[in-house]
Amino acid sequence: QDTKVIAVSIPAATHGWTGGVVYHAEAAAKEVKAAFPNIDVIVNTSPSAVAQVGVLEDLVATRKPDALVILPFTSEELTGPVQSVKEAGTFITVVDRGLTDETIQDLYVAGDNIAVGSTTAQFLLEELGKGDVVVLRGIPTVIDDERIQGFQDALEGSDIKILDIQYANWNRDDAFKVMQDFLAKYPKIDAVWANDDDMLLGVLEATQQAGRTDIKFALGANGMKEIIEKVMEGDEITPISTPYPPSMIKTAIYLTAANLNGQAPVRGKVILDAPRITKENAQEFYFPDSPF
Amino acid sequence: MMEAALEIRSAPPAETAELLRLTGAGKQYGPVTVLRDVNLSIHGGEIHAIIGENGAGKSTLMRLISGHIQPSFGTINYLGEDMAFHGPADAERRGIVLVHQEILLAEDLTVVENLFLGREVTRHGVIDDRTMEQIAIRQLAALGCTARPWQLVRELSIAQRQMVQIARGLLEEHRIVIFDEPTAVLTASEVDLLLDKIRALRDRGVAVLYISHRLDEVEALADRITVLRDGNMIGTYDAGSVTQQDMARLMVGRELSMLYPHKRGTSAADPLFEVEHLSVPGFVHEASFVARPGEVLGFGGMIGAGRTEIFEGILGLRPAKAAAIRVNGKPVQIRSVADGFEAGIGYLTEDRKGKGLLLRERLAPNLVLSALSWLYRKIYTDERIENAELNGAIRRYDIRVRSKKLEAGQLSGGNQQKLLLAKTMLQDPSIVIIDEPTRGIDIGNKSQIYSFIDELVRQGKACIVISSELQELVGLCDRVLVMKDGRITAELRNGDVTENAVVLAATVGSGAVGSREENARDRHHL
Amino acid sequence: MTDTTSELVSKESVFQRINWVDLGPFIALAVLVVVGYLINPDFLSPTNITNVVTRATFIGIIAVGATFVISSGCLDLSVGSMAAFAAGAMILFMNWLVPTWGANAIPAGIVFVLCVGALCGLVNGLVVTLGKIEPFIVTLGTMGVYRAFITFMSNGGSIPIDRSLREPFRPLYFGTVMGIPIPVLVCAAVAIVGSFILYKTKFGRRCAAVGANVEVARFSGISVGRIRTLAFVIQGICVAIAAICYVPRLGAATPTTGLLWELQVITAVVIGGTALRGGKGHIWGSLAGAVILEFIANLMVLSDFISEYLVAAVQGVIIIVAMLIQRFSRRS
Amino acid sequence: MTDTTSELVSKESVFQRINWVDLGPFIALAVLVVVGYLINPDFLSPTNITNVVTRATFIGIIAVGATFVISSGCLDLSVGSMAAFAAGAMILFMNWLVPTWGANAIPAGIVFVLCVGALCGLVNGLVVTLGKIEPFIVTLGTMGVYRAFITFMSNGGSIPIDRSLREPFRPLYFGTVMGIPIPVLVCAAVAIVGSFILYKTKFGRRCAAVGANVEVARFSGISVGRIRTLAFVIQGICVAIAAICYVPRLGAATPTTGLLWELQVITAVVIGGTALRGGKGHIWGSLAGAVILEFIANLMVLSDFISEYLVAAVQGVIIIVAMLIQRFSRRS
Ligand SMILES: Nc1ncnc2c1ncn2[C@@H]1O[C@H](COP(=O)(O)OP(=O)(O)OP(=O)(O)O)[C@@H](O)[C@H]1O
Ligand SMILES: Nc1ncnc2c1ncn2[C@@H]1O[C@H](COP(=O)(O)OP(=O)(O)OP(=O)(O)O)[C@@H](O)[C@H]1O
Ligand SMILES: [Mg+2]
Ligand SMILES: [Mg+2]
Repeated sequence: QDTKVIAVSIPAATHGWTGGVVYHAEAAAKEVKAAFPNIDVIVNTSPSAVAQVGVLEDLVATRKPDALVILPFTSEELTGPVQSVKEAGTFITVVDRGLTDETIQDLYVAGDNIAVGSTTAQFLLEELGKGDVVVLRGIPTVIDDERIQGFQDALEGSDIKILDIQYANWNRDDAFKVMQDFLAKYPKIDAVWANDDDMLLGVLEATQQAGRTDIKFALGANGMKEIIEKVMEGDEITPISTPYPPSMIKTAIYLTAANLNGQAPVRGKVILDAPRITKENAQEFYFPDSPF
Repeated sequence: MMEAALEIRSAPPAETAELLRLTGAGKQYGPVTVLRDVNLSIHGGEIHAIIGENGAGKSTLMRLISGHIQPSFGTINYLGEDMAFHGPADAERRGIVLVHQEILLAEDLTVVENLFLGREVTRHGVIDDRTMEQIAIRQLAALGCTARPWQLVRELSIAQRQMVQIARGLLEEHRIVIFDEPTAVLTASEVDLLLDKIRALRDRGVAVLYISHRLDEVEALADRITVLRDGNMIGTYDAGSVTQQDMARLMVGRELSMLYPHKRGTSAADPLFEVEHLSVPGFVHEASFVARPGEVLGFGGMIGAGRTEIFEGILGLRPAKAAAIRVNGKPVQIRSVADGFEAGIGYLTEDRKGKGLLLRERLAPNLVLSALSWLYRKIYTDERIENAELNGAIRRYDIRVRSKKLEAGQLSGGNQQKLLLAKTMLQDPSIVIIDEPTRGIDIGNKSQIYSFIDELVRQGKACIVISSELQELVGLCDRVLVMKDGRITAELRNGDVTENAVVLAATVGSGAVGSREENARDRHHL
Repeated sequence: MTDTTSELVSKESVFQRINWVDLGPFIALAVLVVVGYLINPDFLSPTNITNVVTRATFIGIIAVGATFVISSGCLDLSVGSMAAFAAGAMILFMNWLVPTWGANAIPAGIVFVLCVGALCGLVNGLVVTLGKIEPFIVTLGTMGVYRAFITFMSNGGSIPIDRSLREPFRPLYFGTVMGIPIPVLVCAAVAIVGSFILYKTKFGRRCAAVGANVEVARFSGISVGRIRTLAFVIQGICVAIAAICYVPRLGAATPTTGLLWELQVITAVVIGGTALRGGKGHIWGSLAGAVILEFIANLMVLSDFISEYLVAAVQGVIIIVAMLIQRFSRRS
Repeated sequence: MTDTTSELVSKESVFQRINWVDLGPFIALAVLVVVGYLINPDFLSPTNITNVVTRATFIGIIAVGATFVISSGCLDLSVGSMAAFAAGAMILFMNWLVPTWGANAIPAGIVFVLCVGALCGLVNGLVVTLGKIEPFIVTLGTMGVYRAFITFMSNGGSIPIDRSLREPFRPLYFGTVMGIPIPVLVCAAVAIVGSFILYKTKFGRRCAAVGANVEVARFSGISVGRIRTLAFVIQGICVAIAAICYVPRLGAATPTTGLLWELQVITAVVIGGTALRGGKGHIWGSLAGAVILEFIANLMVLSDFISEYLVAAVQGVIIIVAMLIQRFSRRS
C-alpha cells in the first residue's frame, strides 16, 4: 500500500510524434521513479483504440493504479472506458485529446490542434497575403481533422486558395510521393503545409529534387528537432514551426506524481499554447536528445 | 492388315432399348483432332468395352459422353433426344456417371465425405453421417475395399483410392455407368469382385461402358467391343466373335510379337541392393530382401499389403527404420529421393498424377526435373538439351504426343506413364524400382516396356517390379516376394512363380509356399 | 472381415464426430495461461480473464466467418474496414432514427447492420467468383473501398453514437447474464451456429470440399462460385455481429476502427488449425486462436520487463511459438 | 507425323523462349496510362513518368524477390519491416564507420546491409521449413520482430544518416545515367538477374516445381526445404537492395518506413500474373504490377474530382479492374 502506481497509457510509436511521446513518457517514468521511491510508473503503448481500451481494463484488473495518465486515441471511444477507471477511484490525467465528458478529467494537459492549424495559416496570411497552397494531412483521425479545420477556417475568405489536400499518413515516404505528384500537377505553388514535421521532411526532399523556385514556404507542425534546427538557422523556406510538443506527456506525468505525493493538489486544465516558433524563440523548443 | 478387321463380323444392333447414340461425334483441341466420326450406340443391359492403344481417344470419348467436355462435331442422342450436357453433374443427374481413369478425390477429406460429395444425405437439413457411413461400409465391403469410412483419403493407397472412386460411381442407380480403366491398379481378387459387380449392373438393365488394357478381362466381361485407333473408330464387334489376338490386332493395326521376353532365371551374383529389417510404422514390419543384378525381382500381394510403403520408406518419403541398406555391398544412408539417386536407386511412383508429374508443366521440364543436377554441369539450363532429351525419350519409349508443347496433364494416361518412366530412367539408375509399371499401358506398349526392363537387367542392373497384375509377375519376374499385412511372407523363384502360388501366399500367408535362403532368414526375424 | 471393419468404424466415427478433436490450439492456449500465471499471478484473476476473453470476442466472431472463407479456399482482407464501415453505417442509421423511434432505433440498427454486412460480403463474393480474381486482390481492393466509405462518412473524424442511445446500448458489451458477459454469449452462439453450419449441413461439407480440391468439387456437381459467395456472405454477417458488440464498447466509429483486424483474424484462424490453402475448417480452434492473441497482448501489459519498443517483437515470437506448440501437439 | 510435330516444336520454342510472353499486366498498364493521359495530360510528362517509375522501384525490387517466394508456394509478410530494419541497420553501421572510413563507409554499408537482408531472409526461411509452420504466420511474426527492432534502434524517432554521407550517397536515388535514374537501372538489373535465376537455372526450375506440387518435387529428389529457404534468402537480398536505394532518398529510417509494403508487394506480384498458391512466377509481370500500383496512386493525386476521403476506394476499385483486364487479356 505504500507504493503508489501511476499507469501511463499512450499510443504506440507508429510515427515520429508518437515516438516522441513514448520517449518522453519513458524518460519521465524513470525520473519520477528515481525522485519518488514510493511511486511506480508503468508505461503501456497501444496500437489502436480497441487495444487501448484493453490496456485500461488490464490495468484496472491487475494493477489497480492510483492514477492514470492517458493520451487517448480518440475522444469518443475512450470516454466510457476511462470513466470506468475513474469509478474505481483512480485519479485521471488526460493528455492532448480531451474526453467528451470533461467531468471525468481530474487533470487535463493539452496542446491545441486547432491553433496548430490556425497559427500556420496566420503566418501565411501575413507573409504571403495571397497565393496557392497545397496541404498534406495525416491519418484520418480527430487530431488531423482539427488541424485541417483550424487551417481552413483561418484562411476562409482570404486570397489564399487551397489547391489540394491529400492524406500522406504522417509518413515521410508517402509525403515525398504526394509532394512529387503535387509538383507535377500544379505549375505554380506558393506554399505547402504538411500538418506534421515528419511529412515536411519528405516534402522538402521532393521540392529540392524538382528544383522548383516558385515555392516560397514549406511549413510543418509539431516542432520536430530537425525542423527546429532549420528555423534556428533561419531557413528561408521553413522560417517557422508550430509546437505540439510530445513532451506534454512528461508534464502530465510530473504533475500527476506531484499530486499523488501530496506535494501539491493539482486539478484543472493546462493548455499548452501553439505559438509561432521563430528564429528568436526556437531555442526554447529544441530538445536535441529527443528522438523527435 | 486391315483384312484382319474385315474377317470379323461387325456386331448387329443389340435387341434391348437404345439409351445413347453418337452420330459423327468428334473432339478437337486447338488445331488437333483427337477423336473423329464416332458412331456408337449404347443399349441398356449390355457391357460395352472400348479398347484401343494409348492415346487412341478412349478417355476423350468417355468424357464426351459424360458431359466433361463438349463435342466439337456430331451429336449425342440420349433417350431419344439430342443433348448437350452442362458439365458432368448435369450428365450425372440424367443418369450417366464416369469413373475416371485418374484418381479424382479430395485428399484432405474422409472417404465418406468424398463418396457423398455433392449428394450428401440429410435429415431435416442436417447431415446424416450415420446413414452415409452405413451406406459407405456396405459399398466398400461389396467391393472388398479395406478403406475405413472416416479415414482421410490422403492415407489411402492408390488402389484403395481407386476403389473409393468406383464405389462413388456405384453409389446411386444410373442408366449408364462408365469405367475408365478401373482395374489398372487392382489385384486379381479385387478385380473379380468388381467384375461381379459390373455383371450385376448389366443384369439390372444398366449400360456399362468399360475401358481396359487387360484384354482377358474384356474377353471375359464384354458383350460388345468397340475399337478405337488413333482417334478413329475402327468398328464395333460382338464379343463372342473376337479373340484376344484379334482385339490386339484391331487396336494396334499390326501383328503383335511375344508379350513377355524370355526369362533370364534367378541370378547368383552378389546382391546389388540389400535391405535388412526395414519397418515403416503402420505399414511394413521388419522386411528384409536383396535384389541381384541380372534379375527381375517382383513384389506381389493384395492391395494394402505395404509394397509401396517399403520403397517409400527406403527413400525417406515416409518415416521408416532399417537395420541396414546396402548398395553393391556398401552401406548407404538414404534420407531423401536425391540420396537415392546418388546411390543409384530410381523409383517410379504408382501415383503419376499426384506424385509423378507436374500436370500443368510442359513435357521437357517434367522429363528432366529430377535429372537437373547431372544434366547441367553449369547452373543454368538449356532448352536445346532438354528438347533433345525429350526427342530421345519420345523415340525410345514411343510416347505418342501430337505436339511437344502440350502440358503433361494433356497426355493420355498411358503416355503419361511412359513419360514418367522416361523421367525415372533419365537418372540411369542401377537399381530400378517400378511401382505398377504398366498401369494404363496398352497391350502393344506393354511388350515394349517388358523388353525394355529385360534389356536393363541384361545390362547388369537390378529391377524391382511391384505389380498387382499376376500375369505380369509370372511372365516377367525371375523371383517374386509376396507380401501380406506388411510382412514378406514368401519367396518364389523361377518355375515356382505361378499365379496360384502368388495368390496363396498373398492371402494365406507364410509357410504356404516353399522357402529358400532369404525367405527363411526373413521368417526367422518375424 | 466385414465384421471387424464395421466394429472399427463405429469406434472411429464417434471419435471423429467430435470435430474439435484437434486439441492443438487449446494446448497452446493452456501453455500460455501457465506461462502467464508464472509471470504475473494476477493474470488468472477472474476479472482479468473475463476482460481478456470478452475482448477476444470481436476477433473471435469475425474469425468464425473467416473460417468459412478460408475453408473454402479464399481469403478476406477486408474484414477490418468492413467492420468499421458497418459500425459507422449502423451508428448513422440509429442516430437518424432516434428522434422518431427512441430506443427502438437499436433493434432497427441491428437488423440494418446485419443487412449491410451481408451485402458487403456478397460484393466480395461476387467479385471473386464472377470476376475469377484472386480473393487476395479483391478483398484488398474492397478493404480500401470500405475504409474510404467510413472516412467519407466521418469526414475524416469520428461518428459518435447519439448520447441518448449510449446508455440503453451499453449492456450489449458491458452487461452479463449469470455472470457471463454478453459478448461472450454472442460469440458462443455465433460459434455454435457456425459449427452447425460448417459440420452439419450440406453447405458446410461442400465448403470444405471446394477448399480441399476445386476440381473434384466441380466434378461432383458443386457450384463452386455459389459456395464461395455464400462463405463471404457468412463472413459479412459475422463482421456485422462483431460491429454490433463493438459499437457499445467504444461508442463511436472512426476511420481507424478495425485497423489490421484482418491480420489478427487470419492469424487466429491459422493458429486454430485451419490451413490457409483451404480444406477442413476448425471453428473452435479459431476461437482459441483469437483468445491466444488477446492473451498475448494482455501478457505484454502485465509483464514489466519488456521495453515498449520491443512489444511487437515479443508478440511476434510468441505467435510463432504458439503455432509450433499447436503443430507439435497435433503430430503426436 | 513425327515431322509435323518437330516442325511445330521449333516454332513454339522461339515463342516460348520469351518468358514474359504473358502480356496481361502490360496491357493493364497500357490501359491505365491511356486513362491517366485522358484525365490529366501532365500524367505523361517526362518528369512525372520518371518520378513515378523511380518510386515504383522499391516495390519492384522487393517484388522480384517475392516472385521467388510466392512461386515456391510461400508468402512473406515481413518485407516492409525488414526493409525498415535493414535501412536502419545500414545507417547505424555507416554512421559508426564514417569517422574512420569516411566515404568508404558507403560501400561497406552496402555489403553489410546485403548480409543483414540475406540473414533476415534465412531466418524466415528456416523457421518456415524447419518449423513446418505456415509462412503467413512465421512472417507475420517476424514482421513484428523486425518492426520492433527498428523502433527500438530509433527510440521511436528516426535514424538519420550522417551529414557527411548525405551528399556522396544522394546520387544512388537521385542520380541518372544517360537520363535514366539509377534506381530504375538497379531495378532492371535485379529483374534481369532474377529472371535469369528463375527461368534459366536449376534452382528456378525447382522453385516453380515446389510451388506447383510439393509431392512431385519431393518424389523428384528436390529438397523442398532448401529451395524454399533459398527463395526467402533471395527475398531478403532484394529487400536489402531496395533499402540501399531507399536510404539516400530521405536520408533516414523511421519506424514508419516500409509500412504496408508487404501488401503492395504481394499485390504487384499477383497483378503480375503469379498465382498466390505457387507455381510459375512472372518477374516482369511483377515489375509491371509495381508500376501499375504507383501509377494508380499518382493518378489519385493528379485527378481533381476525387475527394481525398475516397481516394482509397477509387484505388481499390482500380486495382480490381486492373486485375480484370489482366485476366481477360490473358484468356483471349
Ligand atoms: N486438353 C487436351 N488438349 C490437347 N490434347 C489433348 C487434351 N486431352 C487429351 N488430349 C490428347 O487426346 C488424345 C487422346 O487422349 P485420351 O486420353 O482420350 O487417350 P486414351 O485412349 O484414353 O489413352 P490411354 O489408354 O493412354 O488412357 C491424346 O493424344 C492426348 O494427348
Ligand atoms: N493411416 C493408416 N493407419 C494404419 N494403417 C493404414 C493407414 N493407411 C493405410 N493403412 C494400411 O496400410 C497398408 C498400406 O499399403 P498400400 O495399400 O499402400 O500398399 P501396396 O501393397 O503398395 O498396395 P497397392 O497395391 O495399393 O499399392 C494398407 O493395409 C492400408 O490399409
Ligand atoms: Mg485414358
Ligand atoms: Mg502400391
